[in-house]
Amino acid sequence: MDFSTFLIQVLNGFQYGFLLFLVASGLTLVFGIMGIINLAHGAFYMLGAYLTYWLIGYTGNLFLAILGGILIMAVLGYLIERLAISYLYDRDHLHQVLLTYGLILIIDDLQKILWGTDFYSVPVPEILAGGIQMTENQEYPIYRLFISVVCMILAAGLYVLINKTKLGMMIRAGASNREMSQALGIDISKIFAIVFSLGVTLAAFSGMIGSPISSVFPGMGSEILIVSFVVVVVGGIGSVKGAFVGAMIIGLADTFGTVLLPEFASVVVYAVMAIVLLWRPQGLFGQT
Amino acid sequence: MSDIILKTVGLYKQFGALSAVDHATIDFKQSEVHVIIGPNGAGKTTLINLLSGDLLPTGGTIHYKDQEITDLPPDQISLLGIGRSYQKTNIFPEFTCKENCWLAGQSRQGSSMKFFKAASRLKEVHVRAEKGLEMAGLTSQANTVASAMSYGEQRQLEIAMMLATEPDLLLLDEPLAGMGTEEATEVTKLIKKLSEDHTIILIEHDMDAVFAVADTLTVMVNGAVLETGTPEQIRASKAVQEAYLGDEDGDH
Amino acid sequence: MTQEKIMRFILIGFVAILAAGPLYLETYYTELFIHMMVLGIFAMSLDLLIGYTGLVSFGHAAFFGLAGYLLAIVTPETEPTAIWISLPVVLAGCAIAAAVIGWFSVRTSGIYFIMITLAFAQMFFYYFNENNDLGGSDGMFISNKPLVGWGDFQFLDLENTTSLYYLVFAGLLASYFLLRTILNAPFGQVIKGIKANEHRTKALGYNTQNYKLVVFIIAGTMAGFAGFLEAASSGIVSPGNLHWHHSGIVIMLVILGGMGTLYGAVFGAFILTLLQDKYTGMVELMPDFMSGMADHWHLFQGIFIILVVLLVPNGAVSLLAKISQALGKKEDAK
Amino acid sequence: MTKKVSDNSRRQFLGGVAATAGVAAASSFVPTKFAIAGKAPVKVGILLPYSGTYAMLGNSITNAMKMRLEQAGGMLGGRPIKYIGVDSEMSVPKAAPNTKKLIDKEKVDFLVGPVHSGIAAAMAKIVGKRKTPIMIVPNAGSNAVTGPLCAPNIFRCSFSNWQPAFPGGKLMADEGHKTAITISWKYGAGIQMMAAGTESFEANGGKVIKDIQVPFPKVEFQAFLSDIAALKPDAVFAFFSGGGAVKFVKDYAAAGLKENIPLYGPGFLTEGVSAAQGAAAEGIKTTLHYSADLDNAANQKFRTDYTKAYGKGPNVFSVQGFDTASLMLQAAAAVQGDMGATGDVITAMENAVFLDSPRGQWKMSKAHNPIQNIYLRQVQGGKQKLLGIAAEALEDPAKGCKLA
Repeated sequence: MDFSTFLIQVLNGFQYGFLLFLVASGLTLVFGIMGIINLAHGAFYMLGAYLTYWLIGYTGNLFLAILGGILIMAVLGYLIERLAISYLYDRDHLHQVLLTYGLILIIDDLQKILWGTDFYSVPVPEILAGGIQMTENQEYPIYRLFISVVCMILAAGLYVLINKTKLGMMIRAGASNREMSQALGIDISKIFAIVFSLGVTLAAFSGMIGSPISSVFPGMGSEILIVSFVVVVVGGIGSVKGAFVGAMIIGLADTFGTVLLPEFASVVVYAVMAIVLLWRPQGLFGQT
Repeated sequence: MSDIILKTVGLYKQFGALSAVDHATIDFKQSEVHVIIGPNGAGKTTLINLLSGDLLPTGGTIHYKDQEITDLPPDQISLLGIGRSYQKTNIFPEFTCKENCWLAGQSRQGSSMKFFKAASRLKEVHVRAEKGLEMAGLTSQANTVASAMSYGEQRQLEIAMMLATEPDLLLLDEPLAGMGTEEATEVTKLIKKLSEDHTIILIEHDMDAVFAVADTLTVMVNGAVLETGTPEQIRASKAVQEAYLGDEDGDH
Repeated sequence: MTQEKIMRFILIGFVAILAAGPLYLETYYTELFIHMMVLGIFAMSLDLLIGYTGLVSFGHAAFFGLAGYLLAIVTPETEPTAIWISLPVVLAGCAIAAAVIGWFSVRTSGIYFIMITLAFAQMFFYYFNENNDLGGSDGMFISNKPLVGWGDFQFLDLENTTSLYYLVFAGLLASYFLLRTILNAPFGQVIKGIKANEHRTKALGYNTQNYKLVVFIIAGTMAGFAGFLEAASSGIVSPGNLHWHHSGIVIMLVILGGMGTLYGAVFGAFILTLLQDKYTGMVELMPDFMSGMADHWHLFQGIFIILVVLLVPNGAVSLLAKISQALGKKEDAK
Repeated sequence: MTKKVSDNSRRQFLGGVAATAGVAAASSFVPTKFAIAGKAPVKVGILLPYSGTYAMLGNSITNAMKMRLEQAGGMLGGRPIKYIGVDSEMSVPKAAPNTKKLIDKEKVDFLVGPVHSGIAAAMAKIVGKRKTPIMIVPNAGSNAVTGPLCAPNIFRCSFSNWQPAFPGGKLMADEGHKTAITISWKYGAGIQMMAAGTESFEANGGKVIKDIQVPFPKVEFQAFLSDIAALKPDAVFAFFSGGGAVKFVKDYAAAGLKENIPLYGPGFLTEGVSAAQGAAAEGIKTTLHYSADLDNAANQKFRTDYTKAYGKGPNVFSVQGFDTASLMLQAAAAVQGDMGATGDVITAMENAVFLDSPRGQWKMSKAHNPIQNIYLRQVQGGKQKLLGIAAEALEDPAKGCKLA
């Protein structure tokens, strides 16, 4: 591998990492703050992509479609929390895992009923089409770079939300001590509903913003789900910063794993996770 | 000095910027009841946690009999004969009293990596468990599920479990907390009785009980040892009165 | 009759129904029962972790699938391998794998334990999924069933469904009683203590990590036993057996049946498989199958799971217990 | 943006039934004298994916098969038809139980399926050991099914993985390319197709400089594309299908590789997905046993009927489903519905003629795999354009098959 190829692969790794972060951010919030292992996160990601495809048919504009999709998913997330998940806070992790597994089956089937089983795609908006010449024969798509920028803005936004706002303070209080925050008059159930809705919306948003470069097809959420879990666990559950760093590590590990160790391409990612956990059982930025 | 069973040398524990235990050097003598007192947040429970291995110290050493136990995990410390009870009730809530003590007693049976022999056939464990229950006054409750008992009884169970491990040295972290007067009197009596053949390190806020049982007192303030001495010495100490006892008396 | 007696009565009845299985079952159902009993062993082994030790493993399918591959590897295409050789090899392989995975995993707890077991299972899954020598994602065939006998003498012919049935039936009973024994032994007391309060168990003088590791190995080996039986009876192994969905399904069996009872896990395997056989996967094609809701059986499966979680959190056994309690009271009233 | 048309809305479906019924009335293909109501139905078991990534394939096959049977009066050899469908879920572990369920419990006469090569092998292993039922593969291309696993009662109406890929390698060489990289998912179909393409490319003077196997079902291709760019081959030979095909072709174009390194592959790369791929697919040449614009009356009728019935155009998978139904019709007609006469059924199937096949006439090889034309197609204006025949009456080598 010559040096320029190496640099491009590094770029690929970060690029993939950004995509992973988009998905993992919502997962880590729900995971860390509510203690819920949300297996349906990938299904929400898929739902986001389908919604974009569907809404763009009416609006003709990607950004309007995304806006509409965000509204729909925020409401959906809120409803799911109120109608099902809110009954499980006192239960074992197991029941939550199982419930969200049930949600996957339902969402997958709803997708089939609403949109059928065909494969779709969403066009890249005119202004972000085209690419930047990297080497004599390779371009880098502008839209991918755009996603990286969106991802960085999102990361900064989440950081501010969690660390600088009143809502963020209440969220952190709820995560660290439920009883105490209740005593302080924080309505914990409302906080949880908001966090879950936020998590669902983030999952869907990553499906939406990524839809022009990923095709839209049944089952698209199941692969990204598990990789996102790896990101969250490597970074430390509940830590947005950890999810960011974890996403970069996994993005790079996956990219170089596929290029350098093609025989064990997919094993590499999980091996990295095992090593990190062996070194720091609570993940890179997780609290014990 | 051979009659020192446990000692800490320059023991300290840092939580972030806070020194929970600040270079504590204490000798605990064989067969004594050594009470540690101090205001809330003085680092008493942290000290016990360091002694029992529940926490690892940031620095300093702990010696038990002839052995350094500074970095040993709780299970190994327990096997050396150091038993402890917890300030916050720490039992097996869904087990019966007997089962709670059973598991405690079984730990003295050598390895429990035995897969084919029925546990109920271990006669010595029966004896230990029942002795623990009896000493803690819980024999009549043997078959009650722990979570169904009153708070005071759960505290007694805490002690019963510890006794079922047949320890030489007892670490008791506020055994009277949350007990009614009658139960507290019973437990104080029990501690007195246990002190006949055990070394006891006790944290307690109930000053009547403290002076009823203590041979030696150590006063801790802000993680550091302020003074160690006999009850009389401590009562007489100006520094202690200023820092602690005076206020406490004022509250009464 | 007391509640306990009624439960025992139900269990004995269940065993009797199973024991007579081949007498009244058609071939298809005999094979389905074999599959259900295998799943029952698999689910019991997970119950040992989840229901008794409090270790939620989300990668238990790794051992189940690994066992199948090991059997495929030790079985040459041309002749059968004696079960006396293949079974120990498979079990040893699974035990070693469980020891390695367990050594890493028992250091963590809670959500991290769930995730690290998942990660290891995924590593195994991808290893087999992408290894072309082992059939890749298509899997491999096991041309010959294990030989129960010596040389030319065959004690049991596993090509015969009835023989296979009784082998698996015996395996189910043996697994159940083995686990019962272990749970009643000193070791069992300790792992129950770990579930109830690991911190206290450690403070009482038990090196809980060692116990967790050993129980993980036992469970992994038993899952391997189930995987061995599955591969021997179906004659095919594929990475799908190691997929996280499969790990999820076996968790579901345990919860559906009732955690911490062993037989509950077996009930779970039977109930779910029978329901699936009857109602799911079948797409009614005529007269207008596309509009028929049978096509959307995933939807119903999902709703079913959510209802079970919300309404029957303690599984089928808790329902049985309630019924037998009610019966017991009636009896008392007389 | 294409307007999405639901493939399973009730209203459209009912419209479809009316349409096919009309067609059936007009058709005189049905041997009506046997069509006596009240006879025990012929059981057709179907094991195809109806959920997950490949549900589209399952639906396309089922739709066309059903349409063909409806056109023939909804009878097989004068007996009504009972369909028993099982969702394969693309799960290999479930393949054996599902197959046994259809054979032992439902006692089907015909077993139609599957899409997935791994499932096909598992099914063939079970079916091949028995005399009945008759298994018809409407898609899965695993070479083994009509190779080492071939059996008298196993037929295939689709293709072997070798078939659509083999002419592709020669095509690349003929177009003057000296070096190539092959890229596909790392699973049975991908590996077999890449091997076939490589075989003919190298036989015609080319050299495959790297074989990239992407873990299935991964769809993040960026790292591989950079690898391809760095190695600068003359051409790339790719197999993906469904969502992966959409994404690969789009990513390939977005990376600017399409202009410099032309992309070839078996037709699945653009089949049924070129609308979703849009401009990115423009100009890609592929080889396949079907092309939408084939100029024969059967194809035109097929496309009109199918579009009328289901509201959208058919694809190669529907063609395979259609021919599967033709094969069943001929077999059942030959024995007048007496499916117990297995030997005669098999003989009839071996000698079946596919006069009305949308892909052009073809016949069964000794190994029970189609001997068929492989067409050269190019995406032009978002549609497949037939450029010619890449290989005429191509027969799979059927390595390891005892029937051949």
